Amino acid sequence: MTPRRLTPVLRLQECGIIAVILVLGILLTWFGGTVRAPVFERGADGARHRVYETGADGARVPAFAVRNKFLNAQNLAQLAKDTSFIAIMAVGSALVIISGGIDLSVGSLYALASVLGALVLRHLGPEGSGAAHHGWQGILLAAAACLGAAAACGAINGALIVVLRVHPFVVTLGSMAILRGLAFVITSGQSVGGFPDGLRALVRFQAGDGLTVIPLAAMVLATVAGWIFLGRLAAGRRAYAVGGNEQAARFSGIRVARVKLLVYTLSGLSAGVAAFLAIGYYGAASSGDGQGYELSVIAAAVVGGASLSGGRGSALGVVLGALVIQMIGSGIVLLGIDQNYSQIVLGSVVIAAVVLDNLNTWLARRQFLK
Amino acid sequence: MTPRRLTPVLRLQECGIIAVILVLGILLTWFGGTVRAPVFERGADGARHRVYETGADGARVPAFAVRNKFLNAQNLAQLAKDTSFIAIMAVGSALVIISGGIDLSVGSLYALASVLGALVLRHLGPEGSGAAHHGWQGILLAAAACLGAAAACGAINGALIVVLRVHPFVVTLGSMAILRGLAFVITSGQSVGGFPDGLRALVRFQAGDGLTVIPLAAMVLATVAGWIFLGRLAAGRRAYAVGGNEQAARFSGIRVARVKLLVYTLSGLSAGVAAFLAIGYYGAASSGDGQGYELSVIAAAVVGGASLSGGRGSALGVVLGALVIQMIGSGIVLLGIDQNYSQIVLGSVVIAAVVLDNLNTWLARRQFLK
Amino acid sequence: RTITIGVIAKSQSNPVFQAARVGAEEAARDLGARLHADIRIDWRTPNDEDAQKQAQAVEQLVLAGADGIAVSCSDANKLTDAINAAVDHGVPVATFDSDAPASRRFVTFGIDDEKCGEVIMATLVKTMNGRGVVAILAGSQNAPNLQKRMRGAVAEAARHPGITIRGVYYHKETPQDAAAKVEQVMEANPDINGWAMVAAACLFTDNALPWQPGAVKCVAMDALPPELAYLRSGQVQVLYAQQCYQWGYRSVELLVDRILLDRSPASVKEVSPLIRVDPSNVDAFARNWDVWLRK
Amino acid sequence: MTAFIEFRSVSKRFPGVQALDGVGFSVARGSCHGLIGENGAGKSTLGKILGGIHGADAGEILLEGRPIRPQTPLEARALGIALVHQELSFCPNLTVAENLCLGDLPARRGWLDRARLRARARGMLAEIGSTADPDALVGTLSPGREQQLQIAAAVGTGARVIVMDEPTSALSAGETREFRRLVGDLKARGITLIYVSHRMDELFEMCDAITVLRDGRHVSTEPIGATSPDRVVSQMIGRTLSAAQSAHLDLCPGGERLAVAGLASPGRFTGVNLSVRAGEIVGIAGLIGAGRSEVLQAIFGLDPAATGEVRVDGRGLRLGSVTAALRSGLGLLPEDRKRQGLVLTMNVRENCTLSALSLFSRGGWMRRRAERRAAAEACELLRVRTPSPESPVAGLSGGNQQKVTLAKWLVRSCEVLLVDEPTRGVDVGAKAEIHRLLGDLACRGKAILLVSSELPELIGLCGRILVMRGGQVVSEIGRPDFSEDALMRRMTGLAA
Ligand SMILES: Nc1ncnc2c1ncn2[C@@H]1O[C@H](COP(=O)(O)OP(=O)(O)OP(=O)(O)O)[C@@H](O)[C@H]1O
Ligand SMILES: Nc1ncnc2c1ncn2[C@@H]1O[C@H](COP(=O)(O)OP(=O)(O)OP(=O)(O)O)[C@@H](O)[C@H]1O
Ligand SMILES: [Mg+2]
Ligand SMILES: [Mg+2]
Repeated sequence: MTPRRLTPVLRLQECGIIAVILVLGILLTWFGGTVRAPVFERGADGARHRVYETGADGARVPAFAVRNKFLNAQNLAQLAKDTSFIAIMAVGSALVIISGGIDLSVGSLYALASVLGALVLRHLGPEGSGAAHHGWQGILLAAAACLGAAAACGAINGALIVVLRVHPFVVTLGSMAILRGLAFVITSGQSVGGFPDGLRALVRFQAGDGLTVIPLAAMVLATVAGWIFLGRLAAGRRAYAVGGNEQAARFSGIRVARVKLLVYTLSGLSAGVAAFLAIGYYGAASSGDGQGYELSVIAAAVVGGASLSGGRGSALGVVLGALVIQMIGSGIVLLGIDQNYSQIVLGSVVIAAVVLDNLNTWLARRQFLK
Repeated sequence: MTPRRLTPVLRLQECGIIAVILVLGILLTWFGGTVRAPVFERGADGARHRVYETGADGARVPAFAVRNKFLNAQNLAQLAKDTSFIAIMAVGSALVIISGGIDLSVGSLYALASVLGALVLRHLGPEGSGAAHHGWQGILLAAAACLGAAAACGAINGALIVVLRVHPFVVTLGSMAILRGLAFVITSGQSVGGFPDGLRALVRFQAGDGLTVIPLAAMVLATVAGWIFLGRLAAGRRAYAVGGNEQAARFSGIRVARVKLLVYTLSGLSAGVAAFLAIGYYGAASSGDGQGYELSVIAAAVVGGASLSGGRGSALGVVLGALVIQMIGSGIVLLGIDQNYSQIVLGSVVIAAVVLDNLNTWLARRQFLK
Repeated sequence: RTITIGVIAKSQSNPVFQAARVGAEEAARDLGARLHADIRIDWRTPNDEDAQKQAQAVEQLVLAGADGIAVSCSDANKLTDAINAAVDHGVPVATFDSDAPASRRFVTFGIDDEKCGEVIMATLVKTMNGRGVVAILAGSQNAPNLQKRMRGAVAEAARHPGITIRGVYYHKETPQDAAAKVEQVMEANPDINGWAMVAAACLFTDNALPWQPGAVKCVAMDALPPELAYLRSGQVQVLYAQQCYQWGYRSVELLVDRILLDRSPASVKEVSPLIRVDPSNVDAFARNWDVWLRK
Repeated sequence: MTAFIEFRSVSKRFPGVQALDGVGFSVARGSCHGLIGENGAGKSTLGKILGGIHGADAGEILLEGRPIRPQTPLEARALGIALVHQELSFCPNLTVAENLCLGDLPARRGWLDRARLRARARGMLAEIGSTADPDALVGTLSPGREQQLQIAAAVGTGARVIVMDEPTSALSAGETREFRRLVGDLKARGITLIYVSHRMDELFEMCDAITVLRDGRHVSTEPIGATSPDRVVSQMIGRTLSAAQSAHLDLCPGGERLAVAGLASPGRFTGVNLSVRAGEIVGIAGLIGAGRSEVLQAIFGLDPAATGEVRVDGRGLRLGSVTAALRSGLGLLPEDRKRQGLVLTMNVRENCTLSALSLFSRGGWMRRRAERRAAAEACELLRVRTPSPESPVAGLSGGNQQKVTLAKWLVRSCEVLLVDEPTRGVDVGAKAEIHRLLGDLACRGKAILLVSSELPELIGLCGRILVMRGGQVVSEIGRPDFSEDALMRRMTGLAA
């Protein structure tokens, strides 16, 4: 009897945000209208060529296909890709939020990790002095630098919070400035590029027409990892307990300090993963990266149903929250709304999405009561 | 017996942050060193002139005075002035934090209020069409526009939080974007200046040598007002109650919605006051103003001892918190620390200040126990 | 026929790009009338500088069927791949203001930021007769173009033995924070008698500079309307204006030439010179803004 | 007697449960009307509906013949209805005086009148005979004190009707006596009381009539003279309870399992020596603030300032570490379920297994089936009334929440249990159940240290009782010398 009861409740939890996504999707498909897009084909050499057709007057004119602006494979693929960086960070941040903390340093941490990874990659790149070490080892080394530094910074955040007994808002506000400052000092404020081609080719690899699989796969992996952590591992349960009632957790013998250390480390790590993907995709890093991401990430978590007072939230919800925010951003572009109004629209829709989500849960609950 | 008990506890509460300020002040005085500054005097016409003296060789050379970089009237006055804008906003924000909420929109609200006030002032200024209405009425009108709009935006924040039952983080994150977007649309992103001279003369009025009294007075007033509100008015007690245990407050018959509405309105109003002073002082406003102030303001509140979980904090503490942050910023300039490291230093000192504050409270407590 | 040109500037919060937007829209109107085409400008500027958002905008524009793209690169490295991908899709790309030299954009129109820093410092040194203590106001630490200008300025100062650099000062990029920073620096270092402002946000306020006219020399970037008042008051000696209106106008012109007329520019690099504005030409220059910021 | 308050087929539904189902009875003016029923029978819900916290789904309430429908606590207060909450709810950051007057702060044009505030609070405290300092922060008070304040706050509003929802659950015997006097006073003043309690003796001493609820339905309302405790119990739970003495008292205790020597914590308690042997239940009695809870917490490693020696099964225990305590086989059932016992954002199952996560995980992965089974078994054993183990624990009635906190320690089989007020807010049936369970545990050779404010509970279960006063163990009484009077004398300091 219990499992059957469990499923609808779980489904309920994220169905609000899914409804929001569906509503947004329908609106965008409807109002986005269509576009004439040029048609390409992949030649024998693997390069893309435009397709030409013979026009009414016999001339050879480039072929166009009419398709819905929102609802087409490429656009959706791009949406997914653009979402992935924030979504991955949001999963990590959600762990922190669920355990009752907050991590304002993710944006800066992302910048520092990017920059460190980029320095290694440049060293290995065509103009670097380590070009000989090219290949897999090089990329792994860069990944290790990037993720290792990120996890270490996260762990330091956690340690400071635990040892100094200072509110996480303060500690991560401080480390937000410190880490960005470090990124700046390391790079002297210059963009670091010139990577070996291997990584870029890998991260930008497209299956089919425009579907960048790697960031997408990473996002799915992060979601699954977050879901397993929160739902299947004892450690996740401890995080919920600490967020729900820290004192009760302590009375139950949970080592609160250890839990905190873990979630901040994971939050750092997730920012590192996002950073590594992003430098792979965009091919460069600078100390200005990720500015303001902390708020986007927290917004994603909150829109996705994580409670800032701790103890509530899910990995899937948070990723969907990131998707909602990205959809709003690209919806503004799609609908041709004047950029001047973009912030007004974004702000309004974020509030509306959360309200809709709440409304939905409330309705579902009433339904459940009947 | 009871009042006696209360007083040392109250004193204890802010003595941590006062200790931090003293430590910072001593460090800056010691390490800041001295500087040769040119000497001015005020002529009969009220303008400032350099003082000349006769050198060893009989030539007329400009006079210099050697003074401590940090510990001199002008520098302290300037520090106070620079602190005042953030401090005034922080008092308002502290009310929100004490009542268990958070206001991320203060920076944007500040920008919108600035811009609205500036538009009125430009209209009344030398190049505006309403230059005839010059004088007090004009300034009052601008102040009304600025403060009125700010309070109204704050009230809307509060109303949304109360009516939609959405976490204040989300609502104010949304309104943070909306309000800045509005400010941008209103000004098309351009700076608005060209005010009548009256206001500037008033706000920039200097008593003595370099002591801008108006922002300072406003800061003192805001502190006193906050202190009265929190400590002496029933409304303040209610704010503490709502922040301490919202449900208990509701069960005891406190109209929680009304309290929230009030604190967000006051937070908006305080941002409006800061905005009006700032446009008076700097003589222009743009939609980019106040970017990132939300974090500075919250940092000031937290450094000043307000608890982000609600129910704890004081107006004086918060203003002192703002002072600490400003001291760190100007300390970096004073000590001639390489600006590349400024963020690192700022971040570290913010954390250190909070730790020191906690340590002090802890020590005081132990003392108290003995 | 209808053509859409995507224009991506660095940030909405920087007022110079609003002039670029007016320029682009006016170019679209002028050229549309001349060439009997319906030219649309699709303005896709991130709110704050973010090269990744710009790269995403390029990708989105390609998907949305834009016929050409003009972009001012916040980070050249990050946009290179996106620009190349757009070109692969048959969408010509022009860069303005900040170039991505390694990409396959067909033209770039703009200043050289490093050069710009040098010019500012050189002018400042000249007005100071080659002797004195200078400070550099450099805006946000993390804006790559400002970093380049700052480096140019530092390098130029190093060539003048009579000049000492007291420091390079960063601040939060709001006019008021910038103005407060200048005050603080002057308070802590009263010996400074020259300012090179490679980012001059502080001059967007009316009373930023805590010195008597002439007591301190100042040369600053940009010549937006609020800044001009300082030239008139004598607190600033020279301003260097970027052709921000032209960034938009000329980029669109080059793109339309390419798309409709299949004409390529003579050279990939088209330099937009800095305009020197000083008290002698300030009034003439001020009139430009009536056109450049027309709403 | 005329019906002063009349409930007419009041119904209320929560997700998954029908909390009240057509309840109807009437209460006479100036009477003390007892309300009893199993945990989750709907007593608190009825009180909350009257107090304006919940709205009824159906039915109506008449006050002096006029239908009332309070929507907020404020409206209820305007009607002269006050509520003493079962769950302690105060603002921990405010002082006692402020909390007492929170709904109606004495102010002149918005300016707080501190002198009047303090005076009024003193008056309210004096009325219930409490010695609490009006300027103390509520957050630093023990649950017992807080409960006194709850009573003071409700009485102080000058209400005509006071609903008292288990007002004595956190009070110790001494304070309870004081409280009975208060109830008499209130009745004399013509105030109508609706009194919810699980303590049968209290009900029969103070009430004029008793209403029994079962499963949200009204079973009976009878004047006190027409009923008896046994009758009420059988109406409540559908059977009679046999008061069997626990078997463990007949067995001979085994070797020493818990030994505490010279345990002290600055400012809290000093020089605590005690030992508990296998199969023994040792009680600690004391008044509010005697330091009983703090001793248990210190043994369990929750007090970093504690010094002294604690041995479990002969092995020394590192103080200040909960992990070490858990490893050595200790378990602590805390007194304040809301703050220390439960994670209210979690469901029943998750709460049940919280202190035994390592038992239900292998290599960090939760063994979900084992977990579900264990939680279901524990709920079954303790008769936790919940729609399912997957329901949020926040929606359970107070007594059922208490059972969940106990289930937590059943699921993790501890060798030495420190039990602090295990039956606070638990109904008679379940209380007997818990007593039997503690007895069984003792029979199986566990050692139990029991803190309780209910003297009958201590007397019924313990082999020895220690009495604490002012942070010190002042005396120890053996089973032959047990009597409530002897204990009370020692607790209050009338005898050594
Ligand atoms: N807020 C709520 N949400 C969901 N269910 C609730 C809520 N409050 C009470 N219930 C349910 O309603 C039923 C009656 O609860 P109530 O608190 O009235 O019981 P009670 O008689 O006071 O029990 P106890 O003696 O344990 O305090 C219980 O099954 C409980 O789980
Ligand atoms: N968190 C706390 N901070 C400060 N003082 C506290 C705290 N908790 C309890 N005290 C005080 O310590 C003393 C001992 O409290 P404790 O809870 O141990 O008593 P108790 O005998 O268990 O009483 P009760 O029956 O009320 O639980 C009391 O005076 C109480 O006010
Ligand atoms: Mg109850
Ligand atoms: Mg106790």
